[in-house]
Parts: sequence; structure tokens; C-alpha cells
Amino acid sequence: MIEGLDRYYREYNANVFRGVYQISEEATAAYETARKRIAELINAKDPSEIIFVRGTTEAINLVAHSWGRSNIGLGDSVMLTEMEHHSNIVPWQLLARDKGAQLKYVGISDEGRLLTEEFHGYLENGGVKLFAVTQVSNVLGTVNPVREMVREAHRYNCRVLVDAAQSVPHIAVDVQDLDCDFLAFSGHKMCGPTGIGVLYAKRDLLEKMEPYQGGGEMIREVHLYEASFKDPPFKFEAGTTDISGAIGLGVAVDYLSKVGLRNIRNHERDLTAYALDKLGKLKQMRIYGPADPDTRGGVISFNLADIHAHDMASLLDEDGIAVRSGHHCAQPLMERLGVAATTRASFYLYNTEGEIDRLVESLERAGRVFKI
Amino acid sequence: MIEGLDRYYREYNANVFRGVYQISEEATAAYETARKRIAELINAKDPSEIIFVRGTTEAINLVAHSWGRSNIGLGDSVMLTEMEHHSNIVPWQLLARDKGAQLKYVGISDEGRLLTEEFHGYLENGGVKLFAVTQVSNVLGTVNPVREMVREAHRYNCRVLVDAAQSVPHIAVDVQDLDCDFLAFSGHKMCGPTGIGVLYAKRDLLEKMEPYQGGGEMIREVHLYEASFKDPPFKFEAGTTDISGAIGLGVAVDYLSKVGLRNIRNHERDLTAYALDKLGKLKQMRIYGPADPDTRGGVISFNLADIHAHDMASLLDEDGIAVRSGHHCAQPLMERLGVAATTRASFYLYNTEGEIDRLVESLERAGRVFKI
Amino acid sequence: MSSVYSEIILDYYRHPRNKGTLDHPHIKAKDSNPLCGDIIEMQLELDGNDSVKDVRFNGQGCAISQASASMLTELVKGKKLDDVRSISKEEILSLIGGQLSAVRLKCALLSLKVLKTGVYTYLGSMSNSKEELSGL
Amino acid sequence: MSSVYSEIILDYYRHPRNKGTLDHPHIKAKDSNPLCGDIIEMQLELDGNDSVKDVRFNGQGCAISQASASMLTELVKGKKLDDVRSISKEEILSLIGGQLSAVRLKCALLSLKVLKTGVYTYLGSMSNSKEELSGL
Ligand SMILES: Cc1ncc(COP(=O)(O)O)c(C=O)c1O
Ligand SMILES: Cc1ncc(COP(=O)(O)O)c(C=O)c1O
Repeated sequence: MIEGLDRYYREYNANVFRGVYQISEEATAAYETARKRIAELINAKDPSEIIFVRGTTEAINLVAHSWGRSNIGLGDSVMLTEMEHHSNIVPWQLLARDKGAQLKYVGISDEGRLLTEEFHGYLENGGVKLFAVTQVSNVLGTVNPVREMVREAHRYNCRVLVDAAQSVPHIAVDVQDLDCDFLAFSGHKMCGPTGIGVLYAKRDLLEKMEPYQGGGEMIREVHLYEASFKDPPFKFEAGTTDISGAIGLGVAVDYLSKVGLRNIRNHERDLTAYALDKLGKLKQMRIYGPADPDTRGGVISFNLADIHAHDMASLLDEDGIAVRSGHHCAQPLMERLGVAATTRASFYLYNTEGEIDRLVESLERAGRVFKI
Repeated sequence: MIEGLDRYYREYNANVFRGVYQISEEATAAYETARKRIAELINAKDPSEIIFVRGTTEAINLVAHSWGRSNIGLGDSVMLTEMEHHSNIVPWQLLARDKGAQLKYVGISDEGRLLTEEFHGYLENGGVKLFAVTQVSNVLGTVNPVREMVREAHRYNCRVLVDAAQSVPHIAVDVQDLDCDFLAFSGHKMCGPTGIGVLYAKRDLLEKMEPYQGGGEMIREVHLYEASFKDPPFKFEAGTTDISGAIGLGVAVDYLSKVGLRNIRNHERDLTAYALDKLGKLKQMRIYGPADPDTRGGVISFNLADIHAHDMASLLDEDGIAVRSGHHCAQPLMERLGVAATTRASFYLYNTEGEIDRLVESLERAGRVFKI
Repeated sequence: MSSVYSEIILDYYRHPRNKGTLDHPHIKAKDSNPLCGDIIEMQLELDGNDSVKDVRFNGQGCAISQASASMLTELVKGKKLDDVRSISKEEILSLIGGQLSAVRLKCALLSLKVLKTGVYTYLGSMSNSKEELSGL
Repeated sequence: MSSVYSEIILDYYRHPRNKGTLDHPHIKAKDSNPLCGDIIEMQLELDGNDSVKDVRFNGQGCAISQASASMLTELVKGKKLDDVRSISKEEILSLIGGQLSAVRLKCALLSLKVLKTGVYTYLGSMSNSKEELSGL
């Protein structure tokens, strides 16, 4: 991935879409090739359905702004879930406040699964214009049945946005099969650079959506008092885009495709099964989320006895093991779980069982230090 | 610059602000150091006045959205100029349309200078809440008297946004001396990466401004139905930011500071004087913008006889000379100049008089090919 | 020093054939190249046999786009619509001669795209030809 | 294996001294560490000489933040406000012992920051102390 970025800087450092000269044409071509690769990765019908953004957060804000402001009004609702990342909560709070709309939250069971009765109930009550849901929880690991929920939501004329920040890097995602209306993900979670991400949206929706930011490159013609805009995806990519980021993401996508997302998923499932088993044997260990490795992704959140998650991260760090601790940008979920924070280990294609053994040893040491 | 980026990817590829572990702390530190360097470069009072964005375009859209929506209402006006880049026009058109506000354009003289009587006239007529102006024109090279215009505008309670995309890389910019309220620029124009840019805004304005995008990292606390936000600058940096971009920009700023912006400016002024002289001697050459190299930057837009700008760029490209041709994202200015497009040569610290000589030779060849 | 700007191109640029408009065109189409700002309009008058009786182009832009449009008008005059439909990019490019970069290719082929859009629309077969047109 | 989590830290974490609230505090301040979510409140009761007659802390968070807050309460008890004002970060860190990373430093110093904010506010000298506090 680093090589891809580097090559760009040395060879193509010219503004995409501008200039007539050769070097710039190559940058444009590489940028558009990246778009095509990403469309293929998630099986979009057409590359024009792929919009480059800064990350999942910007993708969701773009939808809230450009689609939400015209399609969600007074008294309408946006349905979310209790396991959403702040990035899939706050944009809807801001929209709801501005438009006088309501938020409805689908709750979760103690094992960390969505309560489907609540989901159906909200739809039946009417007025739900959008369901915004994470495909894989970044805290619980839960893989939500998005495909089925999309089908159900569409019966009620409710659009569906999928937060795929935790799914696209780890499982095979097919937007045509899911039939979701919007899907968002980030480069930095899939071996790509920071500062780049993707919004997928169905072409017919994009065509009707208002522009998000105004400026260079997204316009067709500008006059003093009016402007006309290009077709999607360019309409939504104002200003000099992160060409190097997009190209870097394209290289990362190539890499993941070569490894194969089914292989990645299988490897992660095996590691997760191994880790759930080993960690589960530690005394005073509390693991959050589903117990069945077949329906969960490769993140495991836990707390050990009364050791605060931040202390745990420091203790593991003393042994050279990097984990994350905190609320993981999911404070409402923390409230639901009744904890201030969790420690989270996550597994990816490059992790091994040996590393899990080392994690377990380090956890045992932490237990001894804290005399539990 | 490439080395800076690369080092980040190899050593610090962790999410800024997240995780308790060591590697992430170093990324955070490098990110905040970049912010500090940039604050120093433009002499901001405090690093918290520096917000990382994707580029000038996003910076301007952020102001239009977060400040504009609360401060510009029905019947108010936004004052622009005829030499603005689309990025400093379209966001205001969108805002004006949504809010029922008006746009006023300060015209330009035939030499490419702002008509100050018009500027004063609009202010005196009242209702102008914001003046958004480029410090250096990307087509004409004109350096506008921003400092004086800010003083004048403030007498009328009119805020000033400076589009510094073409100034920060080339001349010493001091926001406290200018006393502007907002200032925007892009990394890719100053030896930095694409996908990163800066919004400077006065601290007291930032404190009162609404958030732009909602999501991770910009929040203090999130509950199901409400959230509170962090202090600036974080309030305006939602989601995983472009850490690598920011660090790369920091390295570029270091580089420019080391060379010295006064040296850069002097070198460019000398080159511009040389080029204006040489190009001016070609017959049927039309150069746009001020003739005095002391009050203009290092871009020279021109047309030679009836050779279309795109043909000119291709002809120069045949000789290995890279220029830009087109409307340069300034269609209203093209209309004012009465041309469809111009060819633009721009000079930076690494250019030489020898290169200008080669440009002139190539222009002469173009003239022969087109039999002018 | 092998420039694409041959004598022929320059001649068609400075002295365009068939430039202007028709009084009663059966087919009219117009498009622009948003990257460059080139604009081309094509007008065709047909006879009873669906052959091109007369043709005009109008527009502005670079020498490549304007010269190729003018050359195209000469090429189609008298042709059956079915034959106009099958004009290939290669034919245009060989008329122009020289090596074109990807961006200038768009300039060179704009007039063909406009012409075909007009013809397909007239024949009512626009939708199944979108793919071909997006390749121009 | 030299952990910052010494027996002393653990002891203060599990058995905090001076945890709770006062009935009539003269000084009350509260803050949180947004990065970690640690929360600390400090309450001080003064005698007629502006000395600390009684003190309590309350809060939640990691062992470092809670233990250091508890240690700080012991340190200030009986001290003059002027002396409280001059407590340095180094004093706190030496109480804790061990090496702390930059992020955990914030946890360790949160209680001192809260305490000083309370004292400065009480003394009416908050504004000129902003810089010092932002260094904590
Ligand atoms: C004067 C001016 N303003 C704004 C911009 C837009 O900058 P960006 O495309 O990086 O957002 C540019 C650069 O193209 C410019 O030259
Ligand atoms: C489920 C989920 N949604 C959204 C995000 C936000 O992504 P970003 O910070 O790249 O915008 C993340 C990552 O932090 C995530 O895990």
C-alpha cells in the first residue's frame, strides 16, 4: 500500500482532472481505476455509484445532508440501533433537531443481537424514512442480518444506510445482494490510508440528491448567480480530492481481493473461535457480544474483574500488546452494557493463534498484578 | 515530504486520538505538532484556531455551513469578487439560495485589479455580512489589498474570509496582521499531499459555530437523543481525520519555513518579472492581470493569437513543458475577460530562468506551427 | 517535432467547411466536453431515403474539436443513416492523423458522439446505445 | 516487568482515602478527561486562615486517576491555599512512581488540574492561570 502511495507522489503528483498535460492524465486514470476496483469489490452496478469521501463519518454526513434534508421532515423518523458508532448517531441527531424528526433505536438482547420485534414494530408504526445500521458492530462483533432487514424496510418504503466500516474489510459485501440504498466505509480500516473512504449509493438516488459541498470539479458551469452541476459521482466530489488517498485505497483493495475476502473471513472466524475459547476460560472475565463465532466478526470486547479498561490497555502495552480501550465511540452501547469502557482485541488477516496465546498470558499477568 | 508520509505509515499507522497504547500516542503527537507548525506559519494566536480539512474547498464550505447558516439570513448579502475560484462562489450560491440572501460581486479593472469604489459602495449600502475574497488570484496573479479591505469591512460589521490557496504557499501570510476572520488553504499547492487543507478561524468565532459534520472524535458525550461537542478545533474534525495528510503537510510547512517565504516570494517576483518581459515581447501575445511584478504573484495567464488554450497546452506538452489550460475554475472571470480559456504558467521556488527561456522557445514554435 | 497540428488540421480550424446551421434540420444534437469547454452542435437534413442531404456543425473550442467536427460533416454528407451509425472512432482518428493523448481524444471524438446521439435519438434506439456513446 | 501498577496504587484504587463529598465545601470543582472518560470532583473546606480543613474527592475511572486523586487529598489536607497552589506535577508523579506514557499522564494529573481550577476560581485568579492549567 505504501508503495502505491509513493509511486503516485513521485510520478503523478498533479491535480486529477485538471490540466491537459500527460502527467495529470495518468493521475486521473489511476484515480478512476481505483473507483472501478472499489465498485467491483462491493459489486456495485456502476463505478459512478462510488463517491470518494474522507471516511465513513463523512459518507454518513453526506447522506444526512444531501439526501436527509430533502427526504426527512417534521414528524418523520430515522431508525437506528443501540449498537451504532457515534458517526452513525450524531449526524442523525443534528438532522432530527433541524427538521423536527424523531430517532428510534432498535434495542439489543443481552447477547448483543438486535431485537427484531422492535425493528418490525417501528416499521409498522409508520413514518420511518431511513434505517441506518451497522453491518458489523465495532464493539460486540455482532454481524447483523442486514440483507433481511433491507427487504423488510423496503416493504415500508424505508431506505437503508449500511455502516460497513467494520464489514467491508472483513467479509464479502455485495451491495446488489444486500440491496441497501447507501453503504459507507473507511480506507484506514482495510490496510488503506487515512483520510479516504467511500460512499456507495444507488444511482437513481444520487441523481436526485442535492450537492453536498460546492466548488471546483463538481460543477458543469458556473455563472455569477447560478451554477449547474456534473453528474454523479463528480457532483459530490468538490475541490481537489484526495487523489493519493484514493489510489492508495485502490491498491489496498487489490491486495484484499488477492488474499480473498472469504479467506480473510475464514481466518478471522477461526481466530475468533480460538480466542473466545481461551479468553472465556479466564476467571472473572466478561466477554460482550455473541458467543457463536459464525455470526460475529473478529473483535472481542471484554473486561477482567475490576480492572479498568484503560489500566488493562496499559498493562497489555507493557507486554507489547496493542489493544484499544474506552467507549469505542459507542457511548450509548456502553450505557446499555452498564460499563464505562471495555478493552477490545481485534483480529485481522495478519494475526495468529500464537498472538492470542500471548494475549492470554498477558491477561493472566494483569490478573496477578491486580491480585484478582 | 514523501519521506514524512512514509515514515508515518511505517511507524505510526494507528488511529490518532484512539487507543491508549504507545504507537497511537506518537501519531497524535505528530498530528498536533503539525497543527502547531501551521499555526506558526500563518501566525495564528493559538493552534486551536487551525482546523484540518480536505482542502480550501471544504474549508469554505465549512464556513458557509457552520457560520453562514446561523449568521446570514433573508435579505443579507455575501460580497464576492469577479476573480474568485468556483470554490469561493458555489458554496455562497448554495447558501444564498437556501437562506434568501444575495450575492454582490466586486468587479475588476481591465488590468485585473478590484474596483475599490464598488467594494465601498456595497459596504455602505448595508447588509453585507461577509466578504469572501481571494488573496492572490489563481488566474490573474493579482495580489489583493486584503489587509486594508478587512479593516474597512470590519467598520461595517462585515466578516472577512480569505481564500489563501494561492497566497500561503507563496508569500508570508500573517492572520493577526491581516485580522481576517477566516482563512483557507490547501496542502497540495504547497508541496504537501492532496486531501489535506486548513481552515483558520478566530477562536471566538469557532466557539460560537455549530459543528459541521457529526461523528467520532468531535464529541464529548453522546447519549441516544443528544450529544455534547468538544472544544475547537476538535469539534470540527469529525471521524478519523487524515492523520497522514496532516503530518505530510506539517513536513511541507517545515520545508517552506526553512527555505523562507520571503526568499520564495523574492525568487518568484524575479522570475515573474523575467517572464512578463520575455513573454510580452512575443507578437500577438495577450497577458492577463497586472503588469507590475511587485503586486502580483507568480502565475501568468495568456493567450497567443487564435491558438486555443488547449491546443497551446498540447503544443507545449509536446516539448515537455507542463502548463494548465482552461477556465481554471474561474468561469465568471473568463466571461469578464471575454475568453473561453487561458493558458497558465506558474512559477514556484524550484523554477529557473532557463525554464522560462524554454517556455518562450516553445511558444515561438507554437506560433510557427499555427502560422501566426 | 511531429506535432498533431498538421497543415490539414489548421486548415479545417481556420476555414471550417459546413459550419453554421440549417433551416429545417431533421436531426439536431448538441453536447459539450465539461473538461475542456468545447461545444459542438450537429444538424442533419435527410432526404426521403434516410440519407444525409445536408449537414452543418456549430461550436467553439480547440483546433482538434473544431477541425474534426468539420471533417466529420464532409464524411457523412450523402451517407445513409445506417452507415452514419456505423462510423467508427478509428475513422475519425485516421482523418486527424497523429498521436492524441486521452484527454485530447475526447476533443477529437466529441463531434462523433454528438452526431451519434442525434442519430440514435432520431431512430428511437437511444437507450441501447448508451454504452457505445459512453465509450466515446 | 516493572509495572506502574504498584501495590500502593492498587491499595489506593481499592481502598480510596477521602472519597466522598463534604456538606459545606468552600471550593468545588469537577472535570473529566474526554479521551478516557475519567471523572474527578474535588471538594475543599477551609478554615479561617485559608488552610484546607477538610477535603474529599469523588469520581470514576482508571486506577491511576482514582489513586492519584486520593493521594492528592492526603497531600493537601492542612496545607495553606497558597501552598496548594504551588503543588507541582512532579510531586504527583513521584507519589505515583513508575513511568507513565503521555496519555496516562493526563489520567494521573486530572485531579491536580481539577484542584487547581477550584483554587484559582476561588482566589479569583482563574484567567491568568489558564496557561498553567492547559499544561496539565
Ligand atoms: C484561489 C483558489 N481557491 C480555491 C482553490 C481550491 O482548492 P482545493 O481544490 O484544494 O479545495 C484553488 C485551487 O485550485 C485556488 O487556486
Ligand atoms: C462501525 C463504525 N462506524 C463508523 C466508524 C467511523 O469511521 P471513520 O472514523 O473512518 O469516519 C468506525 C470506525 O471508527 C466504525 O468502526
